[in-house]
Amino acid sequence: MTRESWTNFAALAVLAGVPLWAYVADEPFIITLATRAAIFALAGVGLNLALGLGGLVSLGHAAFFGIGGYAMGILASHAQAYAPMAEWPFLIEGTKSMPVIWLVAVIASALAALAIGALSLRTSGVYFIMITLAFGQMIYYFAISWPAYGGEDGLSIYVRNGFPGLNTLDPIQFFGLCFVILCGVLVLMRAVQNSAFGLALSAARQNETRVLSVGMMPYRLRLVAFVISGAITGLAGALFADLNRFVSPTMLSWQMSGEIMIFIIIGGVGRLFGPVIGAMVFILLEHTLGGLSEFWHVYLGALLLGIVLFAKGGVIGAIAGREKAHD
Amino acid sequence: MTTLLFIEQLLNGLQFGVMLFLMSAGLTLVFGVMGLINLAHGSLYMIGAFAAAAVAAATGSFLLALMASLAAASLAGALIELTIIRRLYDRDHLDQVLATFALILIFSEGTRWLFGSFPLFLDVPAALSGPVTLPGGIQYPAYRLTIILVGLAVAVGMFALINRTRVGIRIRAGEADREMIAALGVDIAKLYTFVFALGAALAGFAGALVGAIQSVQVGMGEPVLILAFVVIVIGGIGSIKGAFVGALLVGLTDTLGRFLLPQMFGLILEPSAAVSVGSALASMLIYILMAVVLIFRPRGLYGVA
Amino acid sequence: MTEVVLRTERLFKSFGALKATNDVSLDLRKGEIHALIGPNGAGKSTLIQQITGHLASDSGVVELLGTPLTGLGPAQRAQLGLGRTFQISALAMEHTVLQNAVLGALGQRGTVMRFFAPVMKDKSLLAVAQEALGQVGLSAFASTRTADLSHGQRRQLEVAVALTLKPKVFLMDEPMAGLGLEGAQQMIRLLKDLRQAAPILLIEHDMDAVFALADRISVLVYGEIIATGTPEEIKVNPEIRRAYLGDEVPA
Amino acid sequence: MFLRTAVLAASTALLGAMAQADVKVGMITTLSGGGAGLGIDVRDGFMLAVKQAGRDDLEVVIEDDQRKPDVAVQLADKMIQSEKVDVLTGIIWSNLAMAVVPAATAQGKFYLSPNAGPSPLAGKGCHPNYFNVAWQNDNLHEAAGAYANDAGLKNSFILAPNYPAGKDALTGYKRLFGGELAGELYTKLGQTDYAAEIAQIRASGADSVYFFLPGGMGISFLKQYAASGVDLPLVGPAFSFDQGILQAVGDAAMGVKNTSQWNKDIDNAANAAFVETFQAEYGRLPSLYASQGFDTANLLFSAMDKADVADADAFRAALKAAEFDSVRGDFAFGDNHHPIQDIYVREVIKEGDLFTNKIIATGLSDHADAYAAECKM
Repeated sequence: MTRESWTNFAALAVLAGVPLWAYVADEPFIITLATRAAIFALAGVGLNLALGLGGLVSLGHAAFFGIGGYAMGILASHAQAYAPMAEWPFLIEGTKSMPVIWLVAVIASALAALAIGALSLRTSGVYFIMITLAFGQMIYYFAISWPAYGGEDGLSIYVRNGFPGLNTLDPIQFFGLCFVILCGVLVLMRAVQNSAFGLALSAARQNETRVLSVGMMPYRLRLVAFVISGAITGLAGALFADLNRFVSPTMLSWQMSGEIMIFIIIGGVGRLFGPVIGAMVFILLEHTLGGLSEFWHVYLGALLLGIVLFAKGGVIGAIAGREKAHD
Repeated sequence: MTTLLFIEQLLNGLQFGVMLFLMSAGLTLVFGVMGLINLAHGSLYMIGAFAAAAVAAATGSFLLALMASLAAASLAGALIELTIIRRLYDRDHLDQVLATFALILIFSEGTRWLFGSFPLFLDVPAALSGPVTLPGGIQYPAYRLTIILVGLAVAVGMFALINRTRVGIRIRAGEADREMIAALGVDIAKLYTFVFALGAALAGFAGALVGAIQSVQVGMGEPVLILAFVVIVIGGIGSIKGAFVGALLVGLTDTLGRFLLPQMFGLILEPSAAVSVGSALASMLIYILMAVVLIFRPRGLYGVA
Repeated sequence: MTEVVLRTERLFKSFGALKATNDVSLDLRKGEIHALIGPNGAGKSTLIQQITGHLASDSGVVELLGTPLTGLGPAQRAQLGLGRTFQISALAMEHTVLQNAVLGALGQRGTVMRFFAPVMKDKSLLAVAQEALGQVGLSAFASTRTADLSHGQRRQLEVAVALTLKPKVFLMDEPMAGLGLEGAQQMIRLLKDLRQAAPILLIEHDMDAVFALADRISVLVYGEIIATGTPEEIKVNPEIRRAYLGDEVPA
Repeated sequence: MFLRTAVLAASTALLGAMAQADVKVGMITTLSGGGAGLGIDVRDGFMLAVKQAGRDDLEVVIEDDQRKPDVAVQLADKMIQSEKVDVLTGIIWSNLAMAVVPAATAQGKFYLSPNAGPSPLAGKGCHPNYFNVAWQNDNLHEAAGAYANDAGLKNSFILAPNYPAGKDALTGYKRLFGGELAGELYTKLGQTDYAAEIAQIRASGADSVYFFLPGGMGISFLKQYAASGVDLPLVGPAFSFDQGILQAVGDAAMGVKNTSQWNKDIDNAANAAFVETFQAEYGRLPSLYASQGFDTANLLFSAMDKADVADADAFRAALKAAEFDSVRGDFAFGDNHHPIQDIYVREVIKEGDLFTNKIIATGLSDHADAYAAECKM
């Protein structure tokens, strides 16, 4: 095993071990924190496909995170109120079943990513950054001003949604669920990285002309990557909403997009496990720096600046060195 | 009556557009010349407003406050350019986004540290408070009219600077070819610092002008920043002319949309539904405008392919 | 007359007042190397880009084996059989040499939307890629990172990737540029072999190479073809000697 | 996030020797980012009461929610699961309250709201363990509507941001206002330029303007309104005229009528002492929010004096009785555990260099909220 694999393995072990310890020590809040880290990691893994592999600097991924969250909120609130979502042309009922919610979250955020991506990917570079940001804002303002699902107040779900065979209200069981999903998606992403699609997408990032001249359409590759990326981030959004039993437009705000990106940069851009380590470090920082000063964002900013300017590889880069080349 | 209201709204749209131009000009210039995307531009806007409010409170002079905003924002701009930004020119956009995002965190919380959490006070100078009557009997706030005129003057000044002066020639050369301009013997590092500080000064100036009729508070810059992004995407990144046209387009679209959409929906829906649908749509209107422009011109109205 | 593989008919392209290509008609026949020469700025690169679809022509037609390519983008033209190498290497620098070659094989097979099977374990793709690397003499460098290759090796890799596409024609933009004497000799040998697989439209400044390789030569000046002929014909054409070649013509 | 995990043992020097505190209070409020001023006021008001009470059976844990609902939910989980608090309080914003309160009360914790009073929690979603010490969201707006009637206003132009609290505000105003509406507008949340709206007001032929624009939005609106030359009388709820932001509005706010359940000139001993000690402690005038924080703490102490928090039924009854000296004067809880109280009309004045408010009338007496009937408990 390489040093990077060891680092990855250690990260997963810590992420799984801490809540187990907390379970034994009866510190349920630590489990909640670990769950939060796992979900943020998942959102980051989603973005990382577009950002790390595809080179698409999307500053609008909160849109998909939030859409996933709202998929959960809307379905569960209808189920909670026993009010069907639509009676015509056919009856659509709400649901409190996680698998169904996840499916809807993935489909909804994938469709949104398809629409946003189809337009945004006509451009590139700095245009792409600004346009994804602007589309994110558009959805944010829509969510705030559309009254049907709580607007700015958001939607509260009183009881966490259910998963067959599990008691999701038990923090450790819900953590387990999120952790398994994270691992599953990581396995999937590893496969995608090594697949024909991954090779071509990564080549399109490095040299668009090359990809064109071997008969592939970079636009199509990127759009597919953007859609998968949005769908994964959307799934994370649904889990995050279930963790909080609450969804609101804050999940759609552009600061959220920035934070998801921060997970990736802290961990290491383009590394499969970058967002996992990044999210863990971020949660840890929140916890410790937040305790030191009311103005901890200043320190977070300084740290981030330091990483960007002087330690480009992030945590994994520092530990494992330049095993995989990046520009 | 309706015509008068419409004209007044046009003026409002114009005023909003002119403010957006002050924000966008610096952003687009910095991108055009240095290839840098600067998320912290909104922080410079905030710095201008805070400096103006602090000086106005200390001296009571609005003119001094405006000068303070220019000085503080350009100084802050030059400072971050020298220490941080110039390390980012050769980096990819991702690094630029993250580093300037980090700067937002530092500036916002730092300002709160210095000035506290409550909004500061900055008032319109007495001479410009209250309305003036325009031909046709339109009552319009004197201060807003002044903003329009000042903004247009700055726009003319910017065009003159870019097209008529030696600095402008250098800036344009820098947009065309960085190596060439270095070969011409221009001190490129100084030029970059100058351009960045100029953009910062414009943003700070805008912050101070607007701060007098809005509230001076932490986080005031980011909403404007995002609008400025929309402006330069529409106008074409790097183009001052594009920024100007884009700013007016966004200003007018937003203002008239807020005004007209609820009324239009009022024709087909009952009043309260019309108001909420109309307002929801109005808040999305400029983004829809941006999408439409992009479909037809992916590089913006005046962008270079 | 041998079969015409690629043909351009009355191609025009202007940038503002500048006519980059002006009524260019030429053809490329089976088994030949057709060199395109001309001074800098004569429109050679514009012409290549019009053929590959990177630039839309103002008017005129490009035909591949009798089929007009009008309206098709570069990716589609590549799929139809236009294999291209670039003046400035266009390679995925972080990928290995083998990965770049596999990318070409993958493009040729047209099955890029496969998300789970590991592409570097696909035997048929690897076979195509390795064969192409073998042909250009890069087999030993298969697992080298492309960014670590020498300039000449990158040129060879460009050719190898074009080979994996099993193209109907090769369009080569200055493949000798920047190569040393030995590298150039190697490239000349390689191209001589390649023309049997598919004819080559060659843009080249290295006149020794051109006269050593080309079956026919066209001369492009100010966007217009002023002459086409065998190397011998071109050498003795007084107009060309005046207009372009001057005294540089090898005796 | 876990900003300032300040575990403040509000006790005398004897604390070290004492057994574990009897009541543990978790305060989740906004101390950083936009809107931090309100949370700081609530905290300072609350902690002033804690300090004055000098109790040794109380422990307060304070955390910053950054005005983010998800953070607030995390903190509530932490306080309930790890800190094992008995009582939660502190939330400023309705959307955060909606995210936290139902889950907390469902887990058997008491929640005392020092500021937010969203309508679902007063009506169908009311809960025996939820007590609102401030107001139901509609209250101040209703009082404004009633005041408009009293003042003989017949044709109002009303506007609020396009979000639930904004809609509640306009609904509240319309509930008691008897006149016509010259126009009704919803603006974008966080909007800072109101030129277009003011132009519509000018053209509408209204005789008065009612607006609910909290925080920076209100500051912007007031300044621009003053400069526009439209001189229709303005009415608003206290939120835009609070001590914290009034100085930032400046002259533009002078003379504006606003409605509030508290002001520093309410004439009772508790209030006089509160205003004086708050100023002495923190060097600024207390705000509406500080008064609510102060009352919340004193309500809690009154219940602690009468019942053990472990006996939930007794403690609940003690809270419901509300036997404490409110700085508002008379204070009682309705059946849905929301206040029944007087709501005053204030006018912005200048005292020396400082802008502040003075009560000019009582808008509504012993006013309860409109949702009480929907509450079944």
